[in-house]
Amino acid sequence: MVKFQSLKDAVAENLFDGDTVAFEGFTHLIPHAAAHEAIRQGRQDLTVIRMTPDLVYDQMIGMGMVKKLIFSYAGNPGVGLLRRMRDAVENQWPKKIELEEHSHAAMANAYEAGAAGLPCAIFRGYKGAGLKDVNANIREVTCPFTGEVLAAVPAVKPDVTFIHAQKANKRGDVLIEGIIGVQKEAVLAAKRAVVTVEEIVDNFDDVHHNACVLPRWTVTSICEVPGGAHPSYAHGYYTRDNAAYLDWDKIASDRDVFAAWMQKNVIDANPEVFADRIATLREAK
Amino acid sequence: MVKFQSLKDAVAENLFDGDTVAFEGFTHLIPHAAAHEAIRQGRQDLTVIRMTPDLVYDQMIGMGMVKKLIFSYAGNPGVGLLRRMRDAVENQWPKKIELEEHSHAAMANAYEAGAAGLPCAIFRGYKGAGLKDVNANIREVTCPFTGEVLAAVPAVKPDVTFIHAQKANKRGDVLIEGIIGVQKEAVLAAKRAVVTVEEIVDNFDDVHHNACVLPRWTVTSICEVPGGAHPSYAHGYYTRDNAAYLDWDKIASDRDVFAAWMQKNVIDANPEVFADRIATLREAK
Amino acid sequence: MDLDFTPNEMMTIAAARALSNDDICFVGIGAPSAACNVARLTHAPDITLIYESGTIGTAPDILPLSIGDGELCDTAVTTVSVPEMFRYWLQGGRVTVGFLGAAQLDKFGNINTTVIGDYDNPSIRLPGGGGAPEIASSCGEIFITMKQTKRGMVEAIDFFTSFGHGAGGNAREKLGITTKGPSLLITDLAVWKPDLETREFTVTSLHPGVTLDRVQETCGWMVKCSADVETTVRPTELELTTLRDLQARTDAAHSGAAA
Amino acid sequence: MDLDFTPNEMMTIAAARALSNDDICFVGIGAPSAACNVARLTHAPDITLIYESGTIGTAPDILPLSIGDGELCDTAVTTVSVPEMFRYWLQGGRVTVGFLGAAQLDKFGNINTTVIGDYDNPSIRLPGGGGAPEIASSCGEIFITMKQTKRGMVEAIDFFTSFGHGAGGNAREKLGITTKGPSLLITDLAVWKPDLETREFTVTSLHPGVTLDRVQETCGWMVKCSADVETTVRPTELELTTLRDLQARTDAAHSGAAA
Repeated sequence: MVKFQSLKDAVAENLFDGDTVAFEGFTHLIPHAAAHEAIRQGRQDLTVIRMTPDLVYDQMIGMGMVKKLIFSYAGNPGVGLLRRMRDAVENQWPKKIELEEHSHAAMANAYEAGAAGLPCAIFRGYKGAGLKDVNANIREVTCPFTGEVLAAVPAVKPDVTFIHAQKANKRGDVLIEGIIGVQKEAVLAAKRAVVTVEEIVDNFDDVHHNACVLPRWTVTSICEVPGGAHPSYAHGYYTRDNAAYLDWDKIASDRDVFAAWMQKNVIDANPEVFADRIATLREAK
Repeated sequence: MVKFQSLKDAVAENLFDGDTVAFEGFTHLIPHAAAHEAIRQGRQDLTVIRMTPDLVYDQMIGMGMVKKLIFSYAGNPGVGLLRRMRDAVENQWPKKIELEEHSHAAMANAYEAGAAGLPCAIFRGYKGAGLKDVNANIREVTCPFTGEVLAAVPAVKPDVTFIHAQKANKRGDVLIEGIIGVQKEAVLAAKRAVVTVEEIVDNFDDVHHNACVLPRWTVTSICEVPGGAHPSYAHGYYTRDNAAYLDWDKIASDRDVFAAWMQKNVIDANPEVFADRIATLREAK
Repeated sequence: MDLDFTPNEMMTIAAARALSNDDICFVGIGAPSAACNVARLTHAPDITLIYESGTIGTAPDILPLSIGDGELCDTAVTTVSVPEMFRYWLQGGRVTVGFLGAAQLDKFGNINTTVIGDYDNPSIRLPGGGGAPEIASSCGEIFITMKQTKRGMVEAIDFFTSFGHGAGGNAREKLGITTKGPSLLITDLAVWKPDLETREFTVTSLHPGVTLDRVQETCGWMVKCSADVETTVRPTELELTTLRDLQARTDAAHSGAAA
Repeated sequence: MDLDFTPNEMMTIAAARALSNDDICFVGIGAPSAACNVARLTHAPDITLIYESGTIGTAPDILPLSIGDGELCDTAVTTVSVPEMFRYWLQGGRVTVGFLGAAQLDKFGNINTTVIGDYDNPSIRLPGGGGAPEIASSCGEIFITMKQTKRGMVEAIDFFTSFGHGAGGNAREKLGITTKGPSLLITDLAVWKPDLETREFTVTSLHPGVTLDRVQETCGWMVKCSADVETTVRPTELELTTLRDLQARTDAAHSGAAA
């Protein structure tokens, strides 16, 4: 059953060297604090999964923690490329990483299949697209009724998924609202799930019947980390720190600047700093 | 683009003899008024689809409108069997009907595949189950990654779907809340969709971001029919008329009683009577 | 309080006792619904009840007449679409216990709710399987409740709506099914569990006052009995009060509405 | 008001004009987002804008920096999960127009946003396809916007991130794709449409003041031009004001936040 604990303990108990891990979030609710804790704890040889790997994945790759990246779009949203990832792919710095590259449709379907307990997903995709030729995990299935050839990809089933959500209640149920992305699927597809939340409330009595709620028995660990999505945002709590995304482009463009920034803002920091980082970004309630 | 019109016109313009039609609803929000209008207009040779065909399907079968039934559970919920359907299957009265029978999982996946534009759905199902032997539309697909054999069923793609919803707004968007069943999928899988609603409101400004909303361009026709789900219910408007479900068991048990009841309550009635039928069932707001 | 009780009440309470606080339970209507809610209102307050209409973690104050009553949604932790219910929650392997009833049951826990007689020319057309085929294969284990009759508990069922242990032994494994299947049968007369080898349902406990002869008289197969058959513990005052209060609230609520 | 305008503004406004009130438009970031919202704020108030983050029917007052900004959700008719977005809405064939940008584009509308150089040893690792492979095949038709450069508009792209018209002609049909594919290319210099036979992009309209020579100088393939090439209608005052106001609101909002 779900544990309420510190982020430090949750990462220590749920993420291990060599794991396959997803830190999911689709622009909204990206679990930055959790990824930073994983960096601080120095995990190695990770296979990291995300549809839209962005800053935290650039950081983990730059810190040499990543063996393999499974993804569909690796960019700094609205800004440009991921410079640490480029350095790893183009120059093997700090080390070589393996890529398993898909389209968004494939990744979304693969998470959905993982949540649904299926071994694979089928969809109409990759027609004429080059990824089929460079990714052995893109295969085909023939519809037994129409003969149409459909694309197939293996289900995504992480050892552990980290997400950030707006709220948990005291029983351990988790609420995600707004742009919900693929987080429900990422949690249900995983063996273990760690959720950082903006706040823990008494109950969800005022929550909409059909809102995206993860029952407590689908979650391994809940950690209250206000601001834990920064510089991403938490709808209803604080807005996106667009300036931080623009800044990252400069920070990540130089290996030494990157290293110094990571030392100061991640290695020497802790989950509590996130509350300060959103001080000027809070939404009017 | 969506039309606001009378239920009479909506049925006349969207349901034709020989059509494949779904009147969907999962206990909640069953489109009784729409089915009664279809009965009044005397449609013939219909292939009718529903996961849980209940009273209205018993009525349409008893009136001889149905050529084929595609379904997964045909019962009077909480009461027992469907006696008009039994009479048709066991005694070919008033005529023979063809059955295509599935499990709930298969039907839910088939609607989902229809909404997703796929020709078929795959799932882990029918293991050791007898329906595989009597339904040629239950086939197999082999996972190209694990070799696991999965069940496959064709997507459900009705010519027209009828549903009942709580609200439309003046633009024509539709809101379904509470037990949402498979209605969104049934609408998106269909060529045409007719929605009866309890009321038409100015806007959905106060509706939850992640509520089940069908944008106006997915709906063909909207008809304001208060009480249109009776004796099923509309969450937030009126409760289920359990007594009517119990009564139906007696009405449907005799061909003449059935015929007389249909004449009085359907053929000689109109959509406006539904508002009266829920008068004592309204929920306190 | 009078601690006399009906066979039906004993059945419901014995079924309730089989559920634990950590169970995620897929609930049908009728006896299973009553049993699950008695468990929730007595020894298993944190049990999660899921109805196939999409309601997850419901805590109804009255029993629903259908699997989609508004009360289920009003008290649920969340309500999801039916496709999601069958994909993420049932097929996803999240459910520990599935409750099934049966029109016909054989001694290996195979269930028929489809037809009596031939499929194409049935003498009685039953409702069909609904969720049962995949409930039977996807839930961690299956509990079955039914009132004993010779018509219901038969040597050979007319149609395999859902698969139990097939012809017995490791039939499930042979089909690639990884879940336990029927692990408990609770009737109005007895508690039955599958033999570890043959998987045939075997009486492990007789309800108070019930003889093995009476069990055999109402069962269409030759009844086997475990060596150390016990007597089912009588309903406690709390169990009986809880069940009767629930039924009384339910009757009051459902008789209120009229067309 | 000064009706001078930049090539970028002309590109955005020409793209906006290609959209109609009934379109269901799958929007990317950058130029497409501006074009779609200018259309919405001028001649196509009822256009439906969908962003792949799950927001359907958005009407942002400022342009989002990412495809998942909160403004998109706040103004949307509904916000769905990303799997639903790609299954029901994109693959379901609900989208009439998909907008794509390109790092490399060839004359048949094939797009590369994956790598420059060899896939396994790229000289530049680009972000990858994201939604593009299925946007290109599932939307009714595809509009492409990009600034002309010889590095961007090339004879042969390094990687087929998304399929346009392949090697031309009926290449889409041969692959079983039933949608129209790239039907419009709008650059900062011209409007291009595919030749009906070859499917090669052909200049149909030059933006005011632009010569065909200048188009060729910034394009890596041999430019073809329709017989009756026109001059793109200059931005109207309404169009230009709408775009500039939108940009000003956007700049003000985005510069406000700081870490």
